[in-house]
Amino acid sequence: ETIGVSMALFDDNFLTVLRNGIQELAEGMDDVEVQIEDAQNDVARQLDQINNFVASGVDAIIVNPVDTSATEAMTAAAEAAGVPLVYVNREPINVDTLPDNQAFVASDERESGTLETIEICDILAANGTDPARVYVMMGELSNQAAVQRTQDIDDVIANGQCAVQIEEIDRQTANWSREQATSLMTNWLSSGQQFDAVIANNDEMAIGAIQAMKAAGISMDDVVVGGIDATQDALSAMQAGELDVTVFQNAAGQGSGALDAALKLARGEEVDQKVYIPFELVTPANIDDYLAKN
Amino acid sequence: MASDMQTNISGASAPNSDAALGDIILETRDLTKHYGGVHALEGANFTLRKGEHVAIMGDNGAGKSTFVRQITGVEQRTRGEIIFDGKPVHFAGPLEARNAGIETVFQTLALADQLDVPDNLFLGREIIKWKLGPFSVLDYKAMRQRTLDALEKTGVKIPNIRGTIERMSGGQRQCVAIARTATFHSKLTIMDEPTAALGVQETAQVENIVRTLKEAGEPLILVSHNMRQVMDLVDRIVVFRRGRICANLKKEETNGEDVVAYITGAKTQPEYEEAA
Amino acid sequence: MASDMQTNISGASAPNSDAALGDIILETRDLTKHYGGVHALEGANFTLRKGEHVAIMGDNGAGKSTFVRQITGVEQRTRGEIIFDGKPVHFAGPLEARNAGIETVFQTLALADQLDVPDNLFLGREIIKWKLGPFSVLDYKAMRQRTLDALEKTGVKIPNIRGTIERMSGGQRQCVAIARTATFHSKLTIMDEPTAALGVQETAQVENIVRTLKEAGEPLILVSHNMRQVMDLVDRIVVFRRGRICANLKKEETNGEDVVAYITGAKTQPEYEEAA
Amino acid sequence: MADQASHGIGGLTFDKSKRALPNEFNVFLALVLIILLFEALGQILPYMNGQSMLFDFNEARDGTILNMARIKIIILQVAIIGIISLGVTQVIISGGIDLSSGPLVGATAMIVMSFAQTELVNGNPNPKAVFGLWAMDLPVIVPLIVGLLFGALIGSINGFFIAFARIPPFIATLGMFLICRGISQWWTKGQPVSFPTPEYAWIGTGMMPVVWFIGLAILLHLIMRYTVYGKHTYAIGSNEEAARMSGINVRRHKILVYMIASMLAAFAAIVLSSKNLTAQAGMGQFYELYAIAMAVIGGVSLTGGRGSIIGTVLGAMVFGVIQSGFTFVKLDAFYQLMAMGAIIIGAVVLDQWRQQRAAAKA
Amino acid sequence: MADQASHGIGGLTFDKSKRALPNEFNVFLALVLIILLFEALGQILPYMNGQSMLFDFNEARDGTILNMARIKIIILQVAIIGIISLGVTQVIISGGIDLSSGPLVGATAMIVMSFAQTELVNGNPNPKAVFGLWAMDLPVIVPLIVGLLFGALIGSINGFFIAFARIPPFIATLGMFLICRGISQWWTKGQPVSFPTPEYAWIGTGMMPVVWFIGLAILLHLIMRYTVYGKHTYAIGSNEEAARMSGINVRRHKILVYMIASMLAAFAAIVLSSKNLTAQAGMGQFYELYAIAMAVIGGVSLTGGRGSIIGTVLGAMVFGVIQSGFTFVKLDAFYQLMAMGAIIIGAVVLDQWRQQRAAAKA
Ligand SMILES: Nc1ncnc2c1ncn2[C@@H]1O[C@H](COP(=O)(O)OP(=O)(O)OP(=O)(O)O)[C@@H](O)[C@H]1O
Ligand SMILES: Nc1ncnc2c1ncn2[C@@H]1O[C@H](COP(=O)(O)OP(=O)(O)OP(=O)(O)O)[C@@H](O)[C@H]1O
Ligand SMILES: OC[C@H]1O[C@@H](O)[C@H](O)[C@@H](O)[C@H]1O
Ligand SMILES: [Mg+2]
Ligand SMILES: [Mg+2]
Repeated sequence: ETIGVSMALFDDNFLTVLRNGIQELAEGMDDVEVQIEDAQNDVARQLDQINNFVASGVDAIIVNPVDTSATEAMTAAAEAAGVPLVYVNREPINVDTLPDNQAFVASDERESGTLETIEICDILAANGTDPARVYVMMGELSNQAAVQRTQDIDDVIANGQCAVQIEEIDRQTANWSREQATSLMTNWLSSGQQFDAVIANNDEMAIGAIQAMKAAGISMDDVVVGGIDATQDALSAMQAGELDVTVFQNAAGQGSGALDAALKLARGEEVDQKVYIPFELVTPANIDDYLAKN
Repeated sequence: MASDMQTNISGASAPNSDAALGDIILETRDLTKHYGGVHALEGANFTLRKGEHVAIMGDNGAGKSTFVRQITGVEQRTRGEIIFDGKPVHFAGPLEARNAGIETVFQTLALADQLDVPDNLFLGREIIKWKLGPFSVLDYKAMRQRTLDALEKTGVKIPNIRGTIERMSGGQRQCVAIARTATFHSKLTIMDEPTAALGVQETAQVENIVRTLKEAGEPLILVSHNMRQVMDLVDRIVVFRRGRICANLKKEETNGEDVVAYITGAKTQPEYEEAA
Repeated sequence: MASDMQTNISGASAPNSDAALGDIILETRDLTKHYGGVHALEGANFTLRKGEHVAIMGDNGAGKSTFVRQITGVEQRTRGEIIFDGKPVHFAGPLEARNAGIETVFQTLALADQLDVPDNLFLGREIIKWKLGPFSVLDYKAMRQRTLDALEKTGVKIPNIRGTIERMSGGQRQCVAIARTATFHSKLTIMDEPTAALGVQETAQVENIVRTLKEAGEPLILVSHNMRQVMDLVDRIVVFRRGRICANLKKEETNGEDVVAYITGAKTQPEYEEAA
Repeated sequence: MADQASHGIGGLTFDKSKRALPNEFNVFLALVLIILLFEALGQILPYMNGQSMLFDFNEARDGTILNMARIKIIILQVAIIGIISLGVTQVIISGGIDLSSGPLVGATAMIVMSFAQTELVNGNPNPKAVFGLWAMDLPVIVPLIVGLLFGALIGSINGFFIAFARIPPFIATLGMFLICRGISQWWTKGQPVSFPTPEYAWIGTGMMPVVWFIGLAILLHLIMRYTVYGKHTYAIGSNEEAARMSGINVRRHKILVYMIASMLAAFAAIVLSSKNLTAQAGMGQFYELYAIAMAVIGGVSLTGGRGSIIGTVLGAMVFGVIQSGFTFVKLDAFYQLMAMGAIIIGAVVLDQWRQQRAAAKA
Repeated sequence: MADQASHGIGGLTFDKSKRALPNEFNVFLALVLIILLFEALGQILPYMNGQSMLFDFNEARDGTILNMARIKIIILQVAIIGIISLGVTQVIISGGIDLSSGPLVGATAMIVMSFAQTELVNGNPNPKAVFGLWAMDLPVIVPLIVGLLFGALIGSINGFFIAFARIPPFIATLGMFLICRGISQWWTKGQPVSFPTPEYAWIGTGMMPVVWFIGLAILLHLIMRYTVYGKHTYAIGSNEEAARMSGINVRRHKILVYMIASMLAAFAAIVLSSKNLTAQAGMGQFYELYAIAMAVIGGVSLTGGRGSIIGTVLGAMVFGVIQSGFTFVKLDAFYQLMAMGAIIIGAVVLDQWRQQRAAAKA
């Protein structure tokens, strides 16, 4: 079988782990060929890629949607051509009305930011820092993971799930990037404000913040820093005692689940239409379970 | 210094009080242009009457083209007044000058290299088939025909007028610029060294165009280094030196050697002495 | 057609068999240039001897500058041979021509608008303080001094040579281009309408430069529309018409009217008749 | 010897038959070469099993021997950027550049879509509603007008700074690039806007984008070739100072040029959001670069004064063929990027090479 | 009346005292204005409590009344793009443009970092190892040379296509843009490369990026002002045809120009990956645009022939001040983008306006 895969973005660290997972899995199977395309964060390009797959006559399509609210048009395109389709990693907006030969395997971003924030609150409470002053670093604003993870922080505080009282000094975007996070953090430091924690939408930005603080001679014991993804760099920072919280997102689970569903649909077999792969909290306490995972 | 200038006005106008010529069409008072530290034009008082043909002569860099650029609104003057057709004018650009009735052949020619000859000839005043505001439809055929006619007058040879201007020889380009000016009626024609790049025949033809203007009573300012040409064509010669007017000579009262003496600075008319 | 040309070679060279002049420095055989459908230059056979000064005349668009561009490697010829200093040459560009010893004042001047006068004068052969390959250090002072000297010779007035070329008047620009050529020694100098934009004084000075070359025995090709100038300066006149050579006249054996007759096509020398 | 010119006076021999082929021919040639390349790869590459890119012999799926699905997607996938490219073409011909078109697509899509939403989605209230009920189920003309007006506004601001404040177009439109990206993120604070009315959804449905592209291309072609507007655009790009001295109102004209370009980009945004049934702040990323590249591959000169709409349409087709061809030969995404880069360069190399040969030989 | 010129022959009155101020002065003025604006906002905005951006009166933290932390980050955050901008400056002065510098940063970082990795991380084998043990803990000179050679290669390919195949620089470098993005994604199939040796990490540590930036800026300034290389670069940008006719080897020179630009971008990639202790395929995104914008804000003319390294350094400072200023006044990200766009335009408007006034008044 030939499976066409359209990824939202190749440049993304986490999505790369997911993509490589699918690729390796397929290489290990007989008679399964995957062709992976990069939608370069462009909704329209993604829709075109699906149409190109259709023109090439693939047996099934896996889509990591750029924009989860653009999935209706994709669903329609695949349905019209009778090609099975599986969404991966991000929950499509039409999840409840998917046709029979479509499915999705995703994680719920409402968990990721929530797990991260609650754990940071708990650490702050344990340190006796109450009220706590925090900085928030956001991912790319046009990206739904960033929007949702930031929303999660607000929800945790609003729902009273946070163990301490949070005073947010400022929230800015660093576009998922370590470099921009370093600059942003250094700028924050230059205003001389006292702060207790940095909540970042992903690990790369958390590491950027850590590097900036280290360069300014701030002891990482005094500041709580959290990220999401549990990347190798992040786990190494956690081992070094710099990063306090991260959240594991199961790339391999999502990738294999999606490929599996796609192959079954192509062969006309039954599948679960909705598969949620949960996020998992990672702290120094359980880090060893994750060292070899992402 | 400005007060010195005032006294010169009458002097400058003096030789023109010719009954045969009409009212004043163009007058400049204390017209001045500085480029940073360079005083390219300083206190020029100049008068031109309807029907009169005047030459401007002077060394390279004497300020002749600068004078032309101030009158035609290509640049904004540092100081001074320009009175055209009875009214003080402040042209914001060459478009306004042209709309007021001044047609100019600039020394730099002002041609669009990637367009062909008819396009250049009618640039900014195309012949229209259907009027639709900026989207009016062009009448290519009519423009091509009128271009051939206009070029014929200049005597130039152009193998293919639909070739782009960048492919034309120096003289061909100059003839296109001249033909453009000669095609449209105007209250005042200004030509800045129009025959510099022209061959013998073409020069003769362009001089004929100038004579036609004279017969039609249209006034002309001709910037030229060609003494023979000037002596053949114009009524009066104004000499520029180092950015200032240094002489204002009726053709009948002067000769080539005399003019050269003014150009080189060997002589200066008494009324301009203080200034120079 | 090519065979017709062959017979002309001796004819074209005939008037030059002057004992006073040296060897042949430049010869073109059947030199031809077509631009798409335009036959700008067709079968030109031309000879120039060491120490000889030759004028090229002809209508606008007759192919004079095209001829110059083929010799100097600015463009690649369609056909024909060029023999310079005894060897057939195929200049890939003007740099090679200059390195071979041909200095040229192009009709388009070839100046860099945003650079100042000394920069332009020494463009491509700057005076160097320390040699470091492409990063050799410039000797600005020396270049400025030599620029003032070179310009002095052309008689032009330039208030500030550190101003950029775009701010210079038409004549000032032309004088910079001429000064550039006159500053460097060469085996052959070519000037394409060098005095077109120049004033009376400046023209006289440039003509003096040409005379100095003559005295030094340096050969020259002068493209010019100025009959007086040509008659004053050169030994021989070659006339172009419609892309072809139509006459090759010793100065002593001709006069202005005669030359004009060749230019306008009223006359053609018998040996060129078939071609024209 | 050839006959004399019909458009010339006196002078040299002019051999009309030797006139160079139009530039567009080169682009067409590049297009054909690229198609042949992919067809050849389909035959040669072992894993391709002798498939054809454009033909479909075995089973006459659509009743023709052409692979209609492929041919449709080739045009469809460039139609929207193609529309932008039409506007960019005239900007470049006028001697300018427009970097703001990509972000403008994002901003316009967000704004327009907020006025094109439907009230009920599967019987529930629209979960992505931006405004209240008053903005729901509006007639389709409302979002259309809002979009075009917004485009006209942005374009005239670009034009104003370029024409009156003499800001280099690269900078003015780079500034507008950032401003539009800001606007698109600010509009809903990053939330996508979805669920348009069926009328709005019709605009970009099926092959409609292609219909708009072709229609607008014909219109722009006529304007650039046969109207004063076109002539002045070429003149300004060829020699702005000369155009000014010839009495063209250069400033007013430039504003018009940028306004039209931005209105076309805004219209592209409408088609795009309609096609995708959503608007997202990041939409249109890199479109400005692709639009410019299409024009340049189509023979539009970045120094102004040269180029044509026909060329740009062919340039767009080159992109479409390449993109589909890559999927056809199952090229890895990394190699796709590299190959795309190489082909963009190659297409222009071919063009330059043919022009030079034509000039040299003639 | 003023005294005569020292550099002129005969002719007009030339009043040396009235010479226009250098262009760089305008950029400096813009810089000061922007700083004053932020200082004023610090006083005016209620939530700012009268804070100052650059001064720090209350507590003399670093023993000066300046907020040294802020001043450092202002320069530090633009130092790396600044290094790219130096190379881009000379490319633009030569009449070209380089869009490939951003992706080149990504590609170089990936490649270089693979030769700069350390064997053990926290006692464990490097989890991101690209090659085997042979490539671990190599002397720092190895990655440095690899990076610079790669830059030189890419630059000379750019230069070759531009100079010999006469591809417009926009297209040649846009093609290279895509090729480099392909390379950086292909190198490790998208996996980031992390954990460099301490020697490599030193290159971009602390204020080192600023040291490199300033050092290279001085070097480039000297080259552009005082050497044949600089003169020919200006000449080619001013009038390429004239430069050719004057006997400059334009082709060879252009290759050199693009090679130097790409080597600077490659060096920037080294500093960047060292500073961040990682290399990622997406690194350097938009750097090409910012590098160009810095140069243009600094007065470099996109039509070639005009501009200076000093201007570009000031242009970079404008960016640094704006970015820090935004964080200082806690501006939301959307507004940051819009304000950045407006300031870029505004800075150039100011420049144009002063130039025109100077020309008109004198
Ligand atoms: N934009 C400018 N900036 C500075 N100086 C200028 C500028 N334009 C002209 N000049 C200077 O002003 C003086 C007068 O120039 P202008 O072009 O008027 O001379 P001209 O009399 O027309 O000479 P020519 O006969 O050579 O055409 C010259 O010295 C020239 O260098
Ligand atoms: N690149 C080109 N493409 C097409 N035609 C050209 C090109 N260059 C020149 N021509 C044509 O070739 C002919 C000869 O031009 P050339 O410049 O040699 O004339 P010239 O004798 O120097 O004239 P002038 O005295 O006006 O300078 C002209 O008809 C011109 O239009
Ligand atoms: O889309 C980009 C984002 O995707 C998320 O899934 C990931 O956690 C983030 O780190 C970021 O890369
Ligand atoms: Mg002049
Ligand atoms: Mg000529």
